[in-house]
Amino acid sequence: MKKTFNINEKGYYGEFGGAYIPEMLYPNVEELRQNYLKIMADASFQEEFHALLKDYVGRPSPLYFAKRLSEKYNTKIYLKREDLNHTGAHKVNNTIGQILMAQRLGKTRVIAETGAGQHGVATATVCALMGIECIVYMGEIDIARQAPNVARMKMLGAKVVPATSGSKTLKDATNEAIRDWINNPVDTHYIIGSVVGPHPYPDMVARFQAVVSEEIKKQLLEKEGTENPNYLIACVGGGSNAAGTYYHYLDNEDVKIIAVEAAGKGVDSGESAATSVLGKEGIIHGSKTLLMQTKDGQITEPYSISAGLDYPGVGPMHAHLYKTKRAEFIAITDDGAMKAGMQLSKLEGIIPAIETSHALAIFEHKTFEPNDIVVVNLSGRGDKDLQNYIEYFNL
Amino acid sequence: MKKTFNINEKGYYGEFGGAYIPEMLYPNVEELRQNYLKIMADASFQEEFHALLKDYVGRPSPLYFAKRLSEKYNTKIYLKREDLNHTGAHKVNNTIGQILMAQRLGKTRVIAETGAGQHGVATATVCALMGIECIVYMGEIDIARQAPNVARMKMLGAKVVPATSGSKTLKDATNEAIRDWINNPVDTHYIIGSVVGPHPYPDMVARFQAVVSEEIKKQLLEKEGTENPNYLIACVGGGSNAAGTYYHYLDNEDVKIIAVEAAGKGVDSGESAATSVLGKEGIIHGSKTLLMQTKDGQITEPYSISAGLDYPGVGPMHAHLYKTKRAEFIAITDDGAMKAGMQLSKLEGIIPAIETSHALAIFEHKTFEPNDIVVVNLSGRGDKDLQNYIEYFNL
Amino acid sequence: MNRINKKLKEEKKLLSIYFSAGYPNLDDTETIIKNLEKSGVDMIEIGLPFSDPLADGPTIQKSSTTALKNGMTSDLLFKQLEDIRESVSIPLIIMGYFNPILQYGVEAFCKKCQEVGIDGLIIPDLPVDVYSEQYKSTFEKYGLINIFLITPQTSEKRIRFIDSVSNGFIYMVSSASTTGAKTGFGDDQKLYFERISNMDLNNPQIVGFGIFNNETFAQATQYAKGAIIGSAFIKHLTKDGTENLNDFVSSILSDN
Amino acid sequence: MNRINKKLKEEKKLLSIYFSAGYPNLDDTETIIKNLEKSGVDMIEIGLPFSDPLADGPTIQKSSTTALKNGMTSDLLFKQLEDIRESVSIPLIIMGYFNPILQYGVEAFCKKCQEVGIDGLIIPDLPVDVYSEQYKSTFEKYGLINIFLITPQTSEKRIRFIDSVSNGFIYMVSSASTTGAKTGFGDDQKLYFERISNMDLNNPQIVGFGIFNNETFAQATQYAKGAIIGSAFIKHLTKDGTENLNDFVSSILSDN
Ligand SMILES: Cc1ncc(COP(=O)(O)O)c(C=O)c1O
Ligand SMILES: Cc1ncc(COP(=O)(O)O)c(C=O)c1O
Repeated sequence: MKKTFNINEKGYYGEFGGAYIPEMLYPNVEELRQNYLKIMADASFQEEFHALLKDYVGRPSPLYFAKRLSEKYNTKIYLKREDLNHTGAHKVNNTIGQILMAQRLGKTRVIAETGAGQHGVATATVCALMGIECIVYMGEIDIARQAPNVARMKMLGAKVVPATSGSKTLKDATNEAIRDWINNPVDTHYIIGSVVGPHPYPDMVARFQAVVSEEIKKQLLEKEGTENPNYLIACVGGGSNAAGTYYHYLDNEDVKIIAVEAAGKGVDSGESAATSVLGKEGIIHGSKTLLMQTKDGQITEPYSISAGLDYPGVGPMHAHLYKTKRAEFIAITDDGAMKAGMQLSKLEGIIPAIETSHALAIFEHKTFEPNDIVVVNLSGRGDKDLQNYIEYFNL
Repeated sequence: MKKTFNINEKGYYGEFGGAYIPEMLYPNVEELRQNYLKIMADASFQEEFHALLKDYVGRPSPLYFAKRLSEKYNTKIYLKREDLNHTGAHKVNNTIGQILMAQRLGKTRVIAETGAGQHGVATATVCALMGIECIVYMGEIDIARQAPNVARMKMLGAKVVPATSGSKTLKDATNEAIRDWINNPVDTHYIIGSVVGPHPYPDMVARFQAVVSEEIKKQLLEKEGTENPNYLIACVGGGSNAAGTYYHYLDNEDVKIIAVEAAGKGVDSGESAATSVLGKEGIIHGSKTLLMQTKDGQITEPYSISAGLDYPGVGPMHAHLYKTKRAEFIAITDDGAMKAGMQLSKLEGIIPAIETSHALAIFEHKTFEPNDIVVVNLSGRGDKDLQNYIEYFNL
Repeated sequence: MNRINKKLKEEKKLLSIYFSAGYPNLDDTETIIKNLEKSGVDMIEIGLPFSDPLADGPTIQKSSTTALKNGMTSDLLFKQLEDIRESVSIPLIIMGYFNPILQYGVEAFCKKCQEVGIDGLIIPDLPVDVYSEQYKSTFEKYGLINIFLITPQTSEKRIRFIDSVSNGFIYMVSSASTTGAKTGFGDDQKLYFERISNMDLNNPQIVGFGIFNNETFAQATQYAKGAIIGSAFIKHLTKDGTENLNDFVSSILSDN
Repeated sequence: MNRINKKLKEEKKLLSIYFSAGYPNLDDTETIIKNLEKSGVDMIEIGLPFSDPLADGPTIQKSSTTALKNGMTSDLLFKQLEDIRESVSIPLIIMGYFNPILQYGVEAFCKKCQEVGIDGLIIPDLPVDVYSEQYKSTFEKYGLINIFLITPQTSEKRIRFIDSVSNGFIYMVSSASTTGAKTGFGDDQKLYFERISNMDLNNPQIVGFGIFNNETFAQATQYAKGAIIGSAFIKHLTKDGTENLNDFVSSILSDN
């Protein structure tokens, strides 16, 4: 069998993954596990999925050659413009897929967790589109720092429920969503927003996001005469935009992979979200993976200026990529990210999400060859982060 | 000669248009007039323009069949998704074109006026992209009610200068921009944001926006087997998104055209921006057109909840369409617009700009046949308007 | 014979109580256990607190958070339990999430349990298949009974599988819900209790979730061997402290 | 012969003053005109206020806004000027934007001008080509001289065209700028003045924009027939009112 970095039939990436869930979740997760590949393989599903991606989301998203940024760093930088998707980030690729999945599973109620609010907005959006009830759990702190997205969810008819426990951020919102699912085991589908959670979520979300690398291949062939870039770069919160970017290149080791995590105030500052470096193997939200925890196994409260990277775990795919060294992991501080975001704005007229700014900061940390083709997933737009940028730069 | 609703070689649509400008502006406007068609006809210009529209702006924008909205109104509604463009509105089609124009004219400094801030953002964006200095004039009141866009312009490196005279809105920002241009006649290009101003602006802007109807033709042929919808609907501030929507259909009278203006608190309330109904022929910002004015010829301060429609004039193309009855003009109140915006959000998961919401309110005012194909220009996304929606609906 | 199995053989309905170790105060563990036994409780679930107890409701979650803030750790819990078997003889079960146990080392954890006299474990997020493939032999080596949950949604087939893997009792979650979420049992629950009872499983069932007074205890134990009270007891601790546990216990058992 | 042409024949440098009708107070128009003539001013531009005076700087714009607030209208201005020719004999020019004139009706407006004794018009946003095609005959019918602007950017060809259409003077904008925007003249301006002077045009030139004291007046009139003061005079009105105009005018003309 050919070596693969993708998931195996038992739901593991190497030693990571699986479904470590309470029995109360078993019927739901099992129903999904037994059906997701079958449903996704269905021609009518694929047709509806791709029609919505095209006409509603606005795919394909462009692969944009960033001329001025490339000049500045003397290499060839392409930006995969997920920021141009409807709702402003890659998250919607997954929620479109999952809402169709939920419909085929006969679910009439949808729940979701959200950090930056992008996944919450993307979920509220597809629920509005399909006329399905939607409840979004969001950490109290994130509600405060991502106010525009909270407003959007309300406009879209979703109920936003604050998570008030723990660090009051993404991890706690996820706990609350899981609790809701336990309490509503029959009619409810839980739309997880990243490649985390119990199997089959990481795989299902990765497959929905895989449209990103599928497009990159075509677009790069058109522009550069080759499907393969030298580098693929993405920021990693849970890891979904990264998974989508890497997906069709995972087993092609000619293509180097870089994953950028949030170092917060510094990897060793105690206020960080650099999961791979700081994490150890363990269980979080139903998945065996790397996570930040005390030596006693209590999950640590992470920190990052970006709400979407402020998660103490990472998807099992990424834990595996880290462990096997298939991907290089780099941690970028708040300051590094904010500067990179401002720079993109000034050089290319694109204001990135602060999550994405972490990925863009790579160019200050690593030198590429003039002929290297470097593809960065521009995972989201920065409209939701304006207040943070303004305050940070005193604009 | 075939009857046409388009511009004639003297720069007039019927009796409207022309260039009523102070001598100080003459060299600038004349330089543009003599060169714009030549430059636009140039293959390298077209290539660069279309490459940027594709890879940077994300065109073609989808033509999305709005299923639930169509069901509700028992007709076939297509939304032309200009909200998915980079920067979130149709405005960028024009600024991309004009920045390339400015470069070919050797200009090193760009000015613009803005109402909703969408044109300001679109201008700041292309200036960042090209590394050109950018000054945006914006009414003091608009600066307050469109704060997110002000923040975006700053992030993009533009200088935002408040217009403090008159109604402190779009009209006054335009006055200030024109003053700046008078004071900087050599190095500066003025990027007007709509199909207004002295000839050749209305025509040039319409041509850049014409990509919208060019795409509609192709997309409708694919989806419905005909290039021609029964109705084209767009909101009209200055008229650029409408001009783009109508452009390739202007002389095809099988296709009915509806222009939606802002009635504010009611056409006869004294707080309105319904230019065509309330306006009389006159001169505003260098163009002979319809405008709201006292019987003494003083330009009236308009009112609309939407900053982008809050303009006392209308482009000369639209004045002509009104006068000749080629287009039907309908005025929608603040309330009608807000409700239509909320409805789209809830039914289709798309939060429209309040400007656009005016166009969407048409379905409460006019009944279409079940088989009618109705194309609405979804000119922009509502992120900039969240605060207004929230306050209006007490969310 | 394991204390749990012995207890299950008694001719009575069993009352089992859950509390979070380290709550309300760090050093209450021993006192609570002793007082519960004295009050006539049959079995105790000692909660090993976890930062992210996603199968628990707000009451238990809060007590966990407090316990962690108080300084509770796995090591400390074992220390507090070091001499427990000198005075307490009813079955003691540790209920905790899998991650802290994994970090401790599953084998080391089981060994420690045996040393201090723990009889069984409830690990809600350790799935039965992972358990039987990877950890069953370790648990058995240290004489520990692992207890699995079933819910109203669990299929008959899966219940039979769980029954086959179990060697103590089955934790029968009264309704699909996080702990402490519902008030009182309805017809659905009763049908469910009856259905399970009629399955004639090898392992007796003890009902958990939603039991908070003598009425719900009586309803739950009409078909099952016993019932577990968690949130209601934590609330009692919060209100009245660790001393008058007798009042609480006898209020549950009155009329029985 | 029109008063403007007669004035232009005088062997002196001409001082022309601009003010906004209805500013500072609605009824100041007559007083200001009379006092200006008394102070030795050669020609007056009466500004017809407009809501959107886009070729003007902040000073004139503000005075326009105040005048409109005060209630100034075209009708009222004509009313105020009804008897002006009983006491004033210097050339009077109305300077206004095209829209109010268009609303009044161009012919009606011209007729009224003739009736009250206005000699010419300056309409910055009425382009010379539109004028000559559509309105020239009307202006001439009512004996009105229309005055066009040129700027440093105006091409020689266009200047010659404007010269050919003009029959009074050419309003020579000192620099490309809205009124009141600059302070003092530099080398660029002087070269420009000289260049135009050397063109030997049919119509004399009067310089406007940027003249605010005797020095700039002297510089401007070194090559040109006269100069127009606008913003500086408005500022004087704002500060000192309508009475002591003599001070202002003689400060400009001193040393001349
Ligand atoms: C724009 C953007 N990028 C990245 C992320 C991180 O998530 P993931 O790692 O799943 O892509 C988020 C999460 O909210 C996001 O909004
Ligand atoms: C989203 C949107 N639609 C419409 C308009 C109105 O402008 P126009 O009539 O030129 O399309 C604006 C102006 O800012 C706008 O932002």
